[in-house]
Amino acid sequence: MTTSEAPAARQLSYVAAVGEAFAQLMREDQRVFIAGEDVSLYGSVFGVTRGLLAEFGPERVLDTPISESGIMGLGLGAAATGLRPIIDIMFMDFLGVCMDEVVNQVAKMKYMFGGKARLPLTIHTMAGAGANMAAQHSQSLEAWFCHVPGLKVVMPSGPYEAKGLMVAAVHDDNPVLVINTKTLLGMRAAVPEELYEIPLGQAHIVRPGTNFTIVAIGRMVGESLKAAEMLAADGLDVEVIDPRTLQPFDTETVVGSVRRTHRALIAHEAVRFGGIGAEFAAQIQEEAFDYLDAPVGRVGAPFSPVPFSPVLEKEYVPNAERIAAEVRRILGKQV
Amino acid sequence: MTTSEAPAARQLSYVAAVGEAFAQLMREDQRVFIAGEDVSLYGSVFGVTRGLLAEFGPERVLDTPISESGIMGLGLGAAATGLRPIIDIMFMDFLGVCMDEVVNQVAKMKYMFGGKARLPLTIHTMAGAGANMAAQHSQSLEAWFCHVPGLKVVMPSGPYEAKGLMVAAVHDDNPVLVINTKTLLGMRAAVPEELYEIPLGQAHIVRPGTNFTIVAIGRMVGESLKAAEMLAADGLDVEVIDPRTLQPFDTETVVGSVRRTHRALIAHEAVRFGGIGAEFAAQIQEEAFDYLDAPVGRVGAPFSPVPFSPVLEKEYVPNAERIAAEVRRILGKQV
Amino acid sequence: MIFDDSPTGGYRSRTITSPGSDARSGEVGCVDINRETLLDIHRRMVRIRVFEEEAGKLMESGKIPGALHLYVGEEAVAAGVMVNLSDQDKITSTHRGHGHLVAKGGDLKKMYAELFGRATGYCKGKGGSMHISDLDLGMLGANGIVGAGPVIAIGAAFSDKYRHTDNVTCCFFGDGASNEGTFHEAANMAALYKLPVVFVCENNGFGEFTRQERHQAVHDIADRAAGYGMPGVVVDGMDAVAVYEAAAEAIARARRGAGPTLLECKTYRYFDHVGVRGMGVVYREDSEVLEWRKRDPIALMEAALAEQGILSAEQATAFRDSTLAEVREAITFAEESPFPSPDALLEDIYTLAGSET
Amino acid sequence: MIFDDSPTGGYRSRTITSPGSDARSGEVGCVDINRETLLDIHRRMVRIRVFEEEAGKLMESGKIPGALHLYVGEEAVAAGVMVNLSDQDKITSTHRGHGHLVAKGGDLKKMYAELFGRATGYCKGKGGSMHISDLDLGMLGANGIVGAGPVIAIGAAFSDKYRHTDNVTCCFFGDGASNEGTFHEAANMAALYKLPVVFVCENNGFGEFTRQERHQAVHDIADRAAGYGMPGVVVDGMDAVAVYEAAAEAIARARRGAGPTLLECKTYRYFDHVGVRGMGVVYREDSEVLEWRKRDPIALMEAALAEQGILSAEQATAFRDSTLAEVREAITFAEESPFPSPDALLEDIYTLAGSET
Ligand SMILES: Cc1ncc(C[n+]2csc(CCOP(=O)(O)OP(=O)(O)O)c2C)c(N)n1
Ligand SMILES: Cc1ncc(C[n+]2csc(CCOP(=O)(O)OP(=O)(O)O)c2C)c(N)n1
Ligand SMILES: [Mg+2]
Ligand SMILES: [Mg+2]
Repeated sequence: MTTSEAPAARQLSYVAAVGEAFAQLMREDQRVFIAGEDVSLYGSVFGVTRGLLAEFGPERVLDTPISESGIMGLGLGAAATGLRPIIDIMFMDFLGVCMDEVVNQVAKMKYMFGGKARLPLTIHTMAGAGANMAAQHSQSLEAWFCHVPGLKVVMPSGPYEAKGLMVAAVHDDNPVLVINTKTLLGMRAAVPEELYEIPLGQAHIVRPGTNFTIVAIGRMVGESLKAAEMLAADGLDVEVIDPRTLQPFDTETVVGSVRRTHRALIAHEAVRFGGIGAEFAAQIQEEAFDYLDAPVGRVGAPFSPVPFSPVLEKEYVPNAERIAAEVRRILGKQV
Repeated sequence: MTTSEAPAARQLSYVAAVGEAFAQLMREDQRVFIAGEDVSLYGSVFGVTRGLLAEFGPERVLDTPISESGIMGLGLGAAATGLRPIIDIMFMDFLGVCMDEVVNQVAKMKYMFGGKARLPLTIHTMAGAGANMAAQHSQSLEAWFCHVPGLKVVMPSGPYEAKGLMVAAVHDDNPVLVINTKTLLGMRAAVPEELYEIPLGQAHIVRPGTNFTIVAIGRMVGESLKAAEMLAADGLDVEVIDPRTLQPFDTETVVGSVRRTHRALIAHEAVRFGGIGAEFAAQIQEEAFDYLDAPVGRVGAPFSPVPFSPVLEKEYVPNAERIAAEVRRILGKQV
Repeated sequence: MIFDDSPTGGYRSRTITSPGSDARSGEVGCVDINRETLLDIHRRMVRIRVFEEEAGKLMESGKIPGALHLYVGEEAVAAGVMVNLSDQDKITSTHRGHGHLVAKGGDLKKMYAELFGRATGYCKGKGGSMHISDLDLGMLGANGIVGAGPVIAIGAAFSDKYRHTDNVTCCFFGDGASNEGTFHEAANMAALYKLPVVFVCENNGFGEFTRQERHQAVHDIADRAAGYGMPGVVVDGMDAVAVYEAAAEAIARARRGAGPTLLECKTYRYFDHVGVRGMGVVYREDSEVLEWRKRDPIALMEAALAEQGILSAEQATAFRDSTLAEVREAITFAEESPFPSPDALLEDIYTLAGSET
Repeated sequence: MIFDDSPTGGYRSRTITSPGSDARSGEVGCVDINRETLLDIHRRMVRIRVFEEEAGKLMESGKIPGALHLYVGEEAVAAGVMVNLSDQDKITSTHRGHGHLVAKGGDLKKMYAELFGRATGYCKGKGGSMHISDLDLGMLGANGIVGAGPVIAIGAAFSDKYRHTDNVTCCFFGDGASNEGTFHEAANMAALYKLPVVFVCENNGFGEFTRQERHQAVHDIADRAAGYGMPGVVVDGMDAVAVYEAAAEAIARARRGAGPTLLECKTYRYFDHVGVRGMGVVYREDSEVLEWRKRDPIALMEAALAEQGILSAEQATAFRDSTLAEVREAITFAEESPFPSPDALLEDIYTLAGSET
């Protein structure tokens, strides 16, 4: 997909875009319901479900006990029997509490049953550091789920993607994990009023360029665009690609780009070691080895839990400066 | 580390080597105890704790309810207060049931407490496919845990490694996940009778070679040695490296090898997409880009849950033939 | 001590009412049982017994790959509960799931083909014994993860409540599984939302090789019901009629929207945790096994049916023989069925847009 | 409805005995309380109150980064329990953990420094409010994961039992946390192994913004105790003396090896789930807050102490003032403390061989 999909004029915040997607999807299909902690009366701690209770009532907007395994199991059982649940797990860190349900049950049921089950289950959660929430409320764990056959994983980079990918996820007949980013919720952008899908599995070239390819996900897309501007000053024309869907990954678009630019870097918020950037980098060098003028670089968080102190967290979270510096390092290094 | 560490003469099975490590560690230190499902009276379903109850009694060899979160929490609380627990989680697949304890509690407690906690906790589990146990009893999920700061991860490739790495894990003052492989339990090899450590974080060059580097973990080490023999017939001199410890990873030994051989491949049983091989490959091309004559290859399981039917499982599990074929493909492909 | 009040004396179905629950007491005289129902229960038990005994032999002889957890000895539970259900009612099962699917009306051919890992099996050979399932019959799968069922069951029950049907979901789980956190979360949510669920605890006295008294400090798992605000019932799991009556009441309660029940059935596993060997094991006395076998659920039922002139010994034997023939036929079908083709490995992972499944 | 038998009438400590438990009834006359203990409880409550009110202001004014879950209104629980403990006894805490650490004897300077993210804080600024801890005092950490505490608590208790000490572990958790599977697993294991644990449920009527009746179908969480084979006790969590007496009994029981107790304290959170705002919120009536504030635990205690001539109103005010001074001093210490140096980011992840920590 290219920049050709011109977004509409109306500006909307990321949080409102997610909420609008939920509301339109629930209007469209009676089988869609949402369940999670404080999603009903309170409208979720992040505000993504605000207003849904008033329009759809408590049967379709379900407050749950603090029982993540129970919530995820409820979603699976409901999906396997004909409903289209949206299960909200407040913070991505809490997926550890219901990991078995997500990985051993939701992801594998269809296959274990020889294909019989149809599981239109959407799991919505919130990732990311930078909000002074420390080690258990700030993680980006997308790499775990991309390693699990049976799941699809999307990670929106802005309001337009947040709505379009959520719609595609809920319309999909498979389990889809939608990872939103808490520090992007206030971001505003043009978002079409109507219901629209951003197709799963298609990367988006956010900024075309000729000298270098940056593959960035989630909040790092915006940081990479900033980095591209900085580098433009050095006369470097950087292409920025947002895969949008991490599983399945659009290898073709990314490799095609690197074959043109001959250099690449992956940027994500997650810990660098074992992050999804490793898979992207491995694939790029496998598919474009003869085109590469330099090693594929990776920018991610250092190997540490997320610290609380603002001073340390600032040091922890990747940003435009670090991305630009890594691009320069790679170029300097190249033979 | 090199092959210079000549193993002793006595032959022992993998399962007996693990059991001997447990017994010697418990004799050595009163603070060491083992807890898990059916580890006591029954000696564990895999036989790794057989005989421990008779020698050490039920206080130190603890049968638990089927409550993995409870078992892992018990280990953490005991480790944080001065004991040195060995927590047995029967199948690696079940780590999903206590993922929060492992990832958000065990791995992060020391850091969240500003370094104050000392957590000598060993988590022992059994991974791997090939035993007709289907999707929920056959997974290799090491990549998840290598992505988590605060954990160390080891994966023995044979009886000698199984004992030496277990001893090092229990002696270590940090949480260490020891991933044994169920299909290796019957394997026999020379194992010293005395208590010995294999230092964590040091890779082992199992077979020195000059034309190609295969980095293999767990059961794939043996398969890679077989592949090396096949390839020797083609006049190819393949080096096989067993990292032994996956986290921390011995980049130096691996990169040093690739700088000599100019070609590399990673082999593991886990699903290829997002497997630890991606991280190894990414690091190799970052550190040895100018030395590489071909892209770094990866052999792993295809992107599917583990199937039950022997016919399908045979198709699923990587082996020597597939490793050798990939090496040939890479060589053919090279410029 | 397991024999303190072992079923050898026989339990009277006992209801542990909980604050606020509207459960009626254990007297179930209200439920009337016609002879057809009794015969139906008997047939389901015999089908399970024969299916499992033959499967066990095939596993021990190495013809069936992998491990089988056999249901022999516990037939009264699956049969007594399932005879109350329609194909629209759902069940969640366990690693010991053959009996549940047979009792729910599963196709023996497809079941055996699955155990053999053949393309004609319920799961095209991809699941095997531990994942055998039939969504058309509302059987949401055997499961390799202990404690996985309860949370899936509340989802299925929620689904029926959401669509205003009067279907129920019966969740089978073991005494060992009752210690997994998932049971707790599911029980609380089911009671909170008054979901149409019956939690059927198959208390066979052991979690793998660990005796109940060594995995929990309570004797009656039904005592846990009060903590969730649902009734708990203890019933003799070797007495199929007692199970039927208690299940009928709990299921009726669920259907009328009055919420879940925890039904504990005291039963016993004749064979080993895996496979057929049952005697001479380290974790229990042979005498205990023999004690329990004295109250074999099928023998008890056949004695009662003969006494009431509903089924003669000859008729019983005849039915067993015809069942054996049916099972042998299923085995032949399975053995003659093709293995899946290797490229099937990468099929059935995702539902493709516009596809039927 | 929360007012059905709201604490405004005051609870009589009530024991729900469970089959096989040796718990004595709720009459706690046996426990004698000297004036020093009463004053100690009062001091701990006031220290918590003042610490939290000041911390709340600093958060609202943006001086403290991140989110604070304040303990105001629940002081009687932490103080009433903690006065029974030594530094060798352990506690596990929650996301609402300041009160627990203050009551356990935490250093206010290190606490504030941690809230401010400074290098001088308890966790060198790496943990913040949600991970504040002091292992030397046996405080095993506030925790950002609801329900994380119970399973850690049984490990600490196992450790003391393993080493044959008579130390106990008190596990604090909320009404919302009582629905996490971890509570179930920990309760079962504690009762099974007769571990020296007291599960202290701080039932403040809400899990975040969800009222108890909307997250569980039972009114008394203590009713869950019987299902594990341990006694369950309900006590008025606004009455520090009642909490003290009930906790003393449960702790004595744990120390003598008789096993765990589930102690439910009915209390109330004055402020919002996060921060200081308590009135005008969507999920509860202001009148309810005012109702509870009428039985403020500190006011109740001070009235009783004055009546018994143990502490005059003047003395009470004087202590509050001196505490405020101490807190202000701690705040100053924190604000003047340095932030950690950026390279500290990669320290304290692993214990290095031969290192002290
Ligand atoms: C989460 C998990 N833990 C452990 C196991 C291993 N396991 C399989 S069956 C079993 C015993 C289950 O006991 P129970 O629930 O009583 O069922 P039963 O086998 O007696 O029918 C165990 C521990 C598992 N499959 N899943
Ligand atoms: C596993 C997990 N789920 C959800 C949350 C979000 N959360 C933080 S506090 C809280 C409410 C806890 O309620 P309760 O246990 O009653 O404690 P209280 O806040 O009332 O003191 C929730 C849902 C969390 N931190 N961890
Ligand atoms: Mg059992
Ligand atoms: Mg609460």
